[in-house]
Amino acid sequence: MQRIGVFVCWCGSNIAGTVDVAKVAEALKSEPGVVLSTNYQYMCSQAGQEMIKEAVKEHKLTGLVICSCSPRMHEATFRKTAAAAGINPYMVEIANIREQCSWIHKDMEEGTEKAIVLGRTAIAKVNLNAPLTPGESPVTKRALVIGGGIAGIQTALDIADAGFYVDIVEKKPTIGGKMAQLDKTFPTLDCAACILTPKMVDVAQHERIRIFSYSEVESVKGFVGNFDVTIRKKARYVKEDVCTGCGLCTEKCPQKKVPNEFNLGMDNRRAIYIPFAQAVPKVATIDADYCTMLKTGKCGVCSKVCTAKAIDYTQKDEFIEEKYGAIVAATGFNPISMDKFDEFAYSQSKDVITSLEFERLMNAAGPTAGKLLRPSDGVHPHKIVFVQCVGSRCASCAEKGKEYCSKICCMYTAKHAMLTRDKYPDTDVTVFYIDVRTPGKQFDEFYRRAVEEYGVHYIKGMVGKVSPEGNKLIVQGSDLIANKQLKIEADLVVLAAAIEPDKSARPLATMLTASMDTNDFFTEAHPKLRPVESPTAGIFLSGACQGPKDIPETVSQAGAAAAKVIGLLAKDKLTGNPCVAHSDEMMCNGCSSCEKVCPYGAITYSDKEFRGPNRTTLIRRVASVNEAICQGCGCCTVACPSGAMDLKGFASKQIMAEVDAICK
Amino acid sequence: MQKVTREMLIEKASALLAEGKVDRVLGWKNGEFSYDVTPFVFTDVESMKKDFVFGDFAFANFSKYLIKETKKSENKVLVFLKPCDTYSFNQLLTEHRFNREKVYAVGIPCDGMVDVSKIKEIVGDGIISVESGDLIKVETLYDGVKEIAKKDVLAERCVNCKSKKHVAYDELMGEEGEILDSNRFDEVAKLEAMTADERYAFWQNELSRCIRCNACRDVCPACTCEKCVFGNPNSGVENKAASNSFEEKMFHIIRAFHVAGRCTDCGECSRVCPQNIPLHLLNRKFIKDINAFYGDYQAGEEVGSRAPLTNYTKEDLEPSEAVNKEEN
Amino acid sequence: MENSKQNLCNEIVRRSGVNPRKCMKCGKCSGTCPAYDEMEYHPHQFVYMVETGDIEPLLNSKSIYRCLTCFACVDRCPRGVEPAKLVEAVRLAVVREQGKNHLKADDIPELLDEELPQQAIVSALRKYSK
Amino acid sequence: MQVNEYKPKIVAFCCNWCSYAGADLAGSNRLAYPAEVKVIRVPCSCRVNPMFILRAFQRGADGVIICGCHPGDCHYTSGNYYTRRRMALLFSMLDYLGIEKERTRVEWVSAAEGAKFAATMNDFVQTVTALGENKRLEDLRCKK
Repeated sequence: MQRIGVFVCWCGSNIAGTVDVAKVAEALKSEPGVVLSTNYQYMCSQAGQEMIKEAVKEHKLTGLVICSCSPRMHEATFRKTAAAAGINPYMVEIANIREQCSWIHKDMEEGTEKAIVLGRTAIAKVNLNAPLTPGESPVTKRALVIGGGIAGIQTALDIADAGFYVDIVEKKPTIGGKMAQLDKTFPTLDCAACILTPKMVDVAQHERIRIFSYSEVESVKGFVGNFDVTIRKKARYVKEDVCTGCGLCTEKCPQKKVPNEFNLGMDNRRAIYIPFAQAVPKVATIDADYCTMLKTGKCGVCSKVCTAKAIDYTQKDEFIEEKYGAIVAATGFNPISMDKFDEFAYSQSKDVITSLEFERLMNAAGPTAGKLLRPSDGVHPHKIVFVQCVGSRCASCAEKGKEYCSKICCMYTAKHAMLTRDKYPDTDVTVFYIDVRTPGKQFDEFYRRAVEEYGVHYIKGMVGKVSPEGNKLIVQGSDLIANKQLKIEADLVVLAAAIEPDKSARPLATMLTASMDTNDFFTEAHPKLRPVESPTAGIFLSGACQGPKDIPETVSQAGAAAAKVIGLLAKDKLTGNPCVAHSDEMMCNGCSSCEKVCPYGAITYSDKEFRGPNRTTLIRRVASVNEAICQGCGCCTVACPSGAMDLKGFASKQIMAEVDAICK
Repeated sequence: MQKVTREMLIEKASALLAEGKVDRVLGWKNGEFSYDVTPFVFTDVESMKKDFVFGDFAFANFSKYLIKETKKSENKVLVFLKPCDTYSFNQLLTEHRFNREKVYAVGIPCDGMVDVSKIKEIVGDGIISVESGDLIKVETLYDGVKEIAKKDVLAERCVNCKSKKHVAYDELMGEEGEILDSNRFDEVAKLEAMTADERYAFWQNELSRCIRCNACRDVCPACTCEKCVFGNPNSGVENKAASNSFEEKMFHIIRAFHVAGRCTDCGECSRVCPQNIPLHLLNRKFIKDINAFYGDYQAGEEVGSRAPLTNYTKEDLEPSEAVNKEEN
Repeated sequence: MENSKQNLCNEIVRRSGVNPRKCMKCGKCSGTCPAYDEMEYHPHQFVYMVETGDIEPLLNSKSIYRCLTCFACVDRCPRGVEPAKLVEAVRLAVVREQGKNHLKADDIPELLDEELPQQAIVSALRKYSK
Repeated sequence: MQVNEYKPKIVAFCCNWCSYAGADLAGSNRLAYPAEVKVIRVPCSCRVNPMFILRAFQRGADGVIICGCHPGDCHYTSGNYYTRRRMALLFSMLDYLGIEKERTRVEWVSAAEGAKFAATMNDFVQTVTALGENKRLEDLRCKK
């Protein structure tokens, strides 16, 4: 039997004004388990808390009921008081007789009567309370960042600078991501490489950062603070620690006809390659799909020219197992495929290109060495049409486009238009737009500059079709303001393709048990208040894998994710919320209903041995809750038909007792 | 449809036993009366020849028995499944209640089972024996042998049969049937059309007869909890017998709720109820609502499907819309 | 009067199965329309005018007979609005009125010429007459 | 005021994160609602087991209301979606059994909607008061 102390707070006149506190204390004296019931002006004050501690000692109390303000206000305070007095903090229940009683009722009698019921209800609950101890789990002080674009780079640098070890897993041979492919950045027109490559070097040189390039995450087990991750380091057939990045092999390799993905296939590279000059790590990689040596066993030129003896044709995929305390997803985005947009003739004409291809055409390290030349014939285009929202805001068919706004296209199109007019004033530039969306610092000013200073023609309307005719592209579109249909003879058409999450995100989300939305963007724990955390504890989100973002936004989010990771890794131990679900294995059926409704993947099943009748052993499938992952919502408790699953601190019996006390 | 006979089933079982493919056969044998057919585990051909029965009274859905039976031996157990039984079979697999590897399932066609209470309505008490067939031969103490057309005494659940198709088996005897358009929700709709007072009176009358014998729970292939919530001391609702009219309601509402989305509508609950309470009308209400609110869903149709109550969409209807729909 | 116009408008929306509110006013339909120059009111205007209930001008416009029903707008609309179906519904609203057949059987002999496939005449008759 | 005026018993289950905070806000803003409403705090509306609701009726409650975060705003991301399904089916069943459907309700009340909380409770108490005592779902043993 509990020995319960009831403490009724006046809260000055806040409670005592409409609740007869003495009467409440008196009435609650006769409730079961109550050995002391008293009242005081301010229970939360130093003196009030001392009074509670004294009472615990004097009356050997095992449970406390504080009739006071909302538990959202002072539950934590009184739990600390209880702990200081030597009883379990979870043996405290609060009866909310201020916010939910004295403040809403004017009649003293009514208020007092309700306060008594609320007190009685809390007592009924405390009678069934059990001491709870939050679970503790150690934290591995190392973070994993998946994706080595600007998001992953920034997150890794911030975490490492705070003193923690970080590993970056990047599936490509180099880090850098999409930003490395960009020419200039809006709205400042900084050269992308000039601001990105120093950061890449910082990463490479940072003593607490390891880069696993050309690698992928193979499996993830464990939970917040204790993830066990297997990383597959794909065979690149070059010893990473030996290669000096001199690039001789990439010049001598006889296989010259490999589409260069860095330039989006607009030129070719060799079968052994370094994606770009500033690659990190700057080591060569052999493309096994094209290497003659690997395919036929005949060639070996790269091996012969390599003075460092770094080539190893026998290399195999390597598996690395590592423990991490936190994982950051920074898997980024890709432009969607234009194959399904026949109306824009993307697959029919080389001169219809995407904006990312345009970036490469404008880039000094690109296929045209920075000269704006038409891909088909290498001639300088004089009339360029940009089409916005290609595949964005496209609700009609899911396999074609995306329902959302890709967010970055308005700005980069303005940038492209402006740069074109700046470099080639003889070029006429037209932009078809549905809306120009430029919320952001200096964004609208930037767009207006394109129009006002650079004379870019913005036409409100959409292009209906593009048809190649001779060496021209006939762009047919509507001008909604002039109420005309336009037919423009263009030399080059640039499509602002919608962006989508990288395809690797979906299987990764499954491994991480992190939730995704219907578009395969990672879902945040709370759209407003926890935007860089996944609902799954220990998983954080950085950059465009969470939603379309431009560079400044990505970097801020990357920093925010890093701050969250640092906050986690700074702890030696994680103290869980003790109010978690618990499965009674004797009653569990193993039906998986609870597992299906758990938003955190906290429930797992295993076959366990049980003693059956007549010294037999029965093996049954039963659920168990990982207390470090469970957040205590209780959804599983209702999904469980037998009631095997219950929630500590909010047990079925406790809630039933509250119901009974109210209805008494 | 090809009729599967007792002899064919014995022959099939004998062959499988002889091959060593199975070491037990889950079958039917006569109980106290020939219309009171009961499940039995056979281990040899001789006893099957002696006691095995099959016919218009072989109601028992064996799926639930597999939970315990599959744990008893390393060998497979042979089970005969009527189309409606296969849904329960799948549902239990979905819930990981038995090991599929330990079962050899033979699908058998079914042209409906006979409700003995309907026969009693015609011939009165004192039935000595019944013989299956399109014309049921009933011998009574007082009137000798009488023949009754099977279609006139089909069980309610068979009149409204939802499927003649087997959704699970290792081997099928006879021809495969089809999923049927049944009128099984008509009675629910009729109740829905009544006023609240009439419905209350209807259920008060039905449920007040409940003696809390738990037969519905014990036979239900969805009620396979290791321990029922009503026997779980931590559930806060532990009780054995009802002491007033509400507790029966609570028991039956909770039971129906717990099997909602998992109930395959096999009808066993109503069959075994000694008080003849139409319990299936509670389950069917949930099934009808689930179909109407969240799209058609047949529990057990597919192994591994996600039950409607462990699923959601962002556009689900509000509880207030759920009750107001009834009005219209 | 106002009411009957609204009713007709609702009827057109119902008949076409098009929800004009889904339109985001990008103009791709009009950008893609091969009969644009022939039309007084263009596909995006059809959608907008039905949405705002301004159907009187559409009913009286020759535009409803200029639409080729090629469905290019339907195919390319990013929001799935299906303007051609709306044009069709407006056309039906006119044609179904007593004596409002746009093409009468008697008119056909005049239209015949060697280049024109017979099939086109037949389908035009079906399309423009009750 | 009449002395013997009928006062219903109302149990309100409120989720800790939204509706309980909304109830607190109603208090902070001194927005009155009848004292008949007694709140039980649960972590999430999805913790509310149909058994709790039936138990409340069994023990003499005249109305039960469940309040949670708005769909899409659940602190636990998806709890209230399950609540919505469970309660839609349960309420429909209670209606089917002839129990007045006005006695049960689900409302989504955010932490910022103190006014909505008070208005909802006023309305619910009024509705239940009009229905009168709950006779159909009551355990007579517990009546004094």
